[in-house]
Amino acid sequence: MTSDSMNLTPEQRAALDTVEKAATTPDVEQPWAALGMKADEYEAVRKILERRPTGSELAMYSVMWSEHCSYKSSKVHLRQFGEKTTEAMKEHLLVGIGENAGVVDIGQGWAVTFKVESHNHPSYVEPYQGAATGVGGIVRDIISMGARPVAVMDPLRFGALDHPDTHRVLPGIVAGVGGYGNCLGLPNIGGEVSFDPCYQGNPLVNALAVGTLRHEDIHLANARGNGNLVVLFGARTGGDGIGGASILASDTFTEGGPTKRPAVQVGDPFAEKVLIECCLDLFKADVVQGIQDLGAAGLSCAFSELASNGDGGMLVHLDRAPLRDSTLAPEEILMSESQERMMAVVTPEDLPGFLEITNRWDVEATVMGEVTDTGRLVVLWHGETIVDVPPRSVAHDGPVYERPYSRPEWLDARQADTPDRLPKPQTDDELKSLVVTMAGTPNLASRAWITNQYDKYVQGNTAQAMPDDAGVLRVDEESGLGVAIATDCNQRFAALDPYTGAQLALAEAYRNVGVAGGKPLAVTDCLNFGSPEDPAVMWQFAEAVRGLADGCQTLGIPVTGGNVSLYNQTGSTAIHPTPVVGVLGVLDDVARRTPSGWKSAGAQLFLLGTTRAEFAGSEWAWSQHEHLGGLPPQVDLAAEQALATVMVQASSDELVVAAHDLSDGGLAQALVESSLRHGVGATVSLEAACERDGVDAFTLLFAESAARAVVAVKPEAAQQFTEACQAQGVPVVALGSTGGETVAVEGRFELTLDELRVAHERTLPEALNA
Amino acid sequence: MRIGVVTFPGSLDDRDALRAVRIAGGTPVSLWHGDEDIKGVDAVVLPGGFSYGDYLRCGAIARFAPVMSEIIRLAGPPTQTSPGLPVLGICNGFQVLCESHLLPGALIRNEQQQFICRDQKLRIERTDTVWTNRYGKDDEIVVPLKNGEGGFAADQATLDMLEGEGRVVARYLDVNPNGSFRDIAGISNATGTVVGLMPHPEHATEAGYGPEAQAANSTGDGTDGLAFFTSALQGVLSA
Amino acid sequence: MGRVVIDVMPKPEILDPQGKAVVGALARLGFKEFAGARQGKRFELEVEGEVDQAVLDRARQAAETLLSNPVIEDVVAVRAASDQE
Amino acid sequence: MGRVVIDVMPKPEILDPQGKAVVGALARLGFKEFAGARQGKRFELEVEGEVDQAVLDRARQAAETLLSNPVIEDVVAVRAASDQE
Ligand SMILES: Nc1ncnc2c1ncn2[C@@H]1O[C@H](COP(=O)(O)OP(=O)(O)O)[C@@H](O)[C@H]1O
Ligand SMILES: [Mg+2]
Repeated sequence: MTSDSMNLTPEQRAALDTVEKAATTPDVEQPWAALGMKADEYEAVRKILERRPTGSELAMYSVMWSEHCSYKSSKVHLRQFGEKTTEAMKEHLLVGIGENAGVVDIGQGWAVTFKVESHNHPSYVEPYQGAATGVGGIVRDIISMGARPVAVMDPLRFGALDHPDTHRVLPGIVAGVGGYGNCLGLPNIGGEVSFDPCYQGNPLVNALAVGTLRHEDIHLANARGNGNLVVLFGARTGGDGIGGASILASDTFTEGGPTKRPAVQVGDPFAEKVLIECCLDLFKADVVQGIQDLGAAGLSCAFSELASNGDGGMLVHLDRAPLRDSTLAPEEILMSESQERMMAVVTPEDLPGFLEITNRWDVEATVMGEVTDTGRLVVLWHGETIVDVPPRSVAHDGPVYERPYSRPEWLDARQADTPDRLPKPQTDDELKSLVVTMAGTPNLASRAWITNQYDKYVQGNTAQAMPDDAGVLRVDEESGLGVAIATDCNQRFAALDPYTGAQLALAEAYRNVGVAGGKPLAVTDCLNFGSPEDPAVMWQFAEAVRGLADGCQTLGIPVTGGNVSLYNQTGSTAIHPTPVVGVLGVLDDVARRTPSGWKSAGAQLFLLGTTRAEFAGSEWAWSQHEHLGGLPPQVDLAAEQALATVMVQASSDELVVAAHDLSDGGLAQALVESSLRHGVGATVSLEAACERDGVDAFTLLFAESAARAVVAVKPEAAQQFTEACQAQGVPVVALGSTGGETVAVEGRFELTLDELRVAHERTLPEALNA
Repeated sequence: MRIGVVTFPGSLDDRDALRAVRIAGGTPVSLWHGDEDIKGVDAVVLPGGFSYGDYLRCGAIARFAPVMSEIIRLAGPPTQTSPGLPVLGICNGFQVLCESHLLPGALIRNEQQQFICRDQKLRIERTDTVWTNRYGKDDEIVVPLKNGEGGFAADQATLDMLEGEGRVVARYLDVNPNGSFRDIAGISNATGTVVGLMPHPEHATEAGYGPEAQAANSTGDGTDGLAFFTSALQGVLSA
Repeated sequence: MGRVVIDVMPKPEILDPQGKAVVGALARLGFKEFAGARQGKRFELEVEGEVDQAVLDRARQAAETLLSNPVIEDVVAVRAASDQE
Repeated sequence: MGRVVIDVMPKPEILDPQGKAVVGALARLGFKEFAGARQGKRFELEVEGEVDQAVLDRARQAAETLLSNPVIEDVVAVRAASDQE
């Protein structure tokens, strides 16, 4: 436990860049540019320290002030999430934005924490390990709140399904998500898969984790109590991802590959699983004062954040850090992003109890130093002072940029190019074959090839998972109290109008949760965009944040945390703006959730909501005509709220047997999916709905208007259900009923479930097993 | 009736197995890999998961855990005084049993080289084991299957011996999910006290949380796996 | 510091799904001359000091008890690492 | 019929969880003399006819494109199998 006080040789001592030396050698050239820092940022550090930084200090500032860690380009916009959160919206919020993850009260003394994060660039370079460590990282955020991780989800974006690089990237990413999550014993309860050429050189791997805890178990990342000990535990520190935080996240990829091949991090899910159990035992024994996971920026981040969130001072002996590679220099140790490590603040009295638990789990633990009241973060290396900084200046007072933004001039032309000019199917036969074709497009086809690689059963609390609209988990085994979570984003909508697109993503996730019977409570988001240095991208970002913040305010549910991933582009071409939104809702008893497929014949089908001729950004326009233009569907958050209210009530009153929200592919796709789910067909008639909404059959089947769902209702409850809809002002129209071996549209066409199943299920296997 | 469930570092379905024992009406007892003491339990479940990360080979490192020496000793061939400790190895537990040579054969990487999670149809072929006596012969049931290295492999002589002695406990129906030889999903020792099974009956013991798919003899609510645990209560009593 | 290399291969008569996948993938990439492939494991163990016969004997023991499963695998070599390795 | 042996090992600077697990297990079994362990892969590829330089070149190409992941692994050997192997 004491530092390995192997003394430095005179040569080593001479080579060491100490604070003392920095004070007397102000003119030494420093590699701030190579570390991704700008000249004015370097100057700012000199001003803070009133001298040049040491090499170790420069390492810390450069990683902590990188885009990835400091949010320097996005901060001014993200503030809206806090500012637009009213007191009323905070009702269920136990911990808000700013901590490792937000914590939401779900009642009965239970709380849930959830957050989504990106691991995009690493997953392009090394798909398996990139995705695996992405899951590992977000799970550690959840543990550090004091929670038991209980599930993961994985919103993914790839280039075109038939592009060769997709065949390199996709199988590796899926295997990595599964390999890590399965080995941790975390059920995967949902996610997204979307194919679009804009992601060809820049796939998106977002990972969401959920944890549960009792209110009294909440832990925070702060170092309080003068004299308390700072303990590093978990895996040893190696040379993984050194400089990754700054270089990896601040640099764009050029044509044909990454400009800089970063050292790749390799995950050890077994070590993380042991770490989870170990942490839970530590929490149970109440021997942890503050705790922080080590992710991006590694020790630099943990030391400076713990110190600045606490009493403000810390003294650490960096040479005590257990290393995997004994040749690492102190700067490298400070920057290393080795996985599966945590840092805790422990009172001296609790230390023996703490170590007893880490020993039981065979987890290495090292006292690195202690909390002080000096207001300084001091790092020693074999007794020499190599860092002496105000911790806030590293962790919180990084640069803030008001990057210029402006609406891209090409947007007018894109919005003016509406889908009205596209040829539409004319006959019932054409409609019929379109239903089959659409069921098999890469974006609408069955995801089973992917989701079958994920364990959805482990932990025994999964009430609903893929391919249902929302994942549903039981939290309390006695009462059945639980949560529903969905993540969504249609990047084409966001490309047409980022403000509306972000709101549509929110609306869809909200709708998925509501339709499953969950009362929406909180939001997490992962904002994936191109380079913030491009004013057009910055405008997309600003608009998306504004849209999401406004939307949350209207819906009355707060953003509790999230992540920003910038520089997602190949050369000068950015990805479509991709604000992935996760919504969490609560169910008093998950036994009363509403699944998305009907299990038996004889239920009555209703269509809720209004259909308009909205095809801009739709799957039909894109998959059949490679068209992306016009204005995305209207957002009506009041209508979304009314729809969710009806569906939550109907689920708790047990009026409905199944419900599927309408999104990509519209009504046709929803009918196909809900019928294929349990092999029970449906017969519908479109006339009443068409007449009421003034649209044709094609529009009713394929438009992607928001705030809609198709609902299967017990026949004896039909009247009560329609009255409930009317009471909430939700447009409702009878569609038909469930049953049979076909999806039949009266007077028009009939498709057997077998032919639909083949069309729906063969796309991914045919493309990926080749 | 006290049934122990061993937790190795990296065990995942241990809490689920404990829950299944409780739902079946038994008393679940947690056992720790590092203890030699098995707390006098009447039977043991080796749960699913990735013990020691399944690095090296699945189950290879767990087999040398202190608790396993005791289990191997007690579960060995029956003696005059003891019929042998009943042990059910599920998934990773099955792998541990094979590595421990309590059961013949080995489990190798899935033929399609991918982890697979699916609702799997099985036929129960041997019902005179401690763990399957509540099933009817040739019952067809559905339980979850989730593994990356679940292909049962053995040489021809061993396979013929298992078939000849009627020691194939369960076989995959409709789909062979991992390339198992002769569609074998589970086997037993000669006396039917030790059973290894690749699919997960503990995940089919609670209505609403098990598989939605059904088979000829399904309970209808996704609880087809419960009888493995109720069998043990019965079987241990009559042993 | 010395290094021992231990090679473990799947038994010829046992199905080798990884080897099978490798041949398939090789053929798809145009490496059609490789008609068969098997995939096994290679371990490198480090010891303080020389690798002498005693060390090799212990390494073989480790190979046979822990590093291989005799039901499906053979230990095909236990040897001192050469200098280039 | 000839056989080519290809050895692939995790890069030294990269975390090798399998190797870590192996050292731990060896120590618990009393093989305490092995202070470090790494686990890699060994492939055997079969060719019709002799293993000449051309075959070895092709095998190296296969090793570097398919059989190893250059980001985290090194191809440490590509050679003709000796007779005992
Ligand atoms: N990468 C993934 N991981 C896990 N589940 C996924 C993934 N992609 C899609 N799914 C699941 O597949 C189902 C269908 O996905 P999708 O059509 O995108 O749903 P929706 O349109 O309702 O958002 C959902 O249950 C979703 O959670
Ligand atoms: Mg949906």
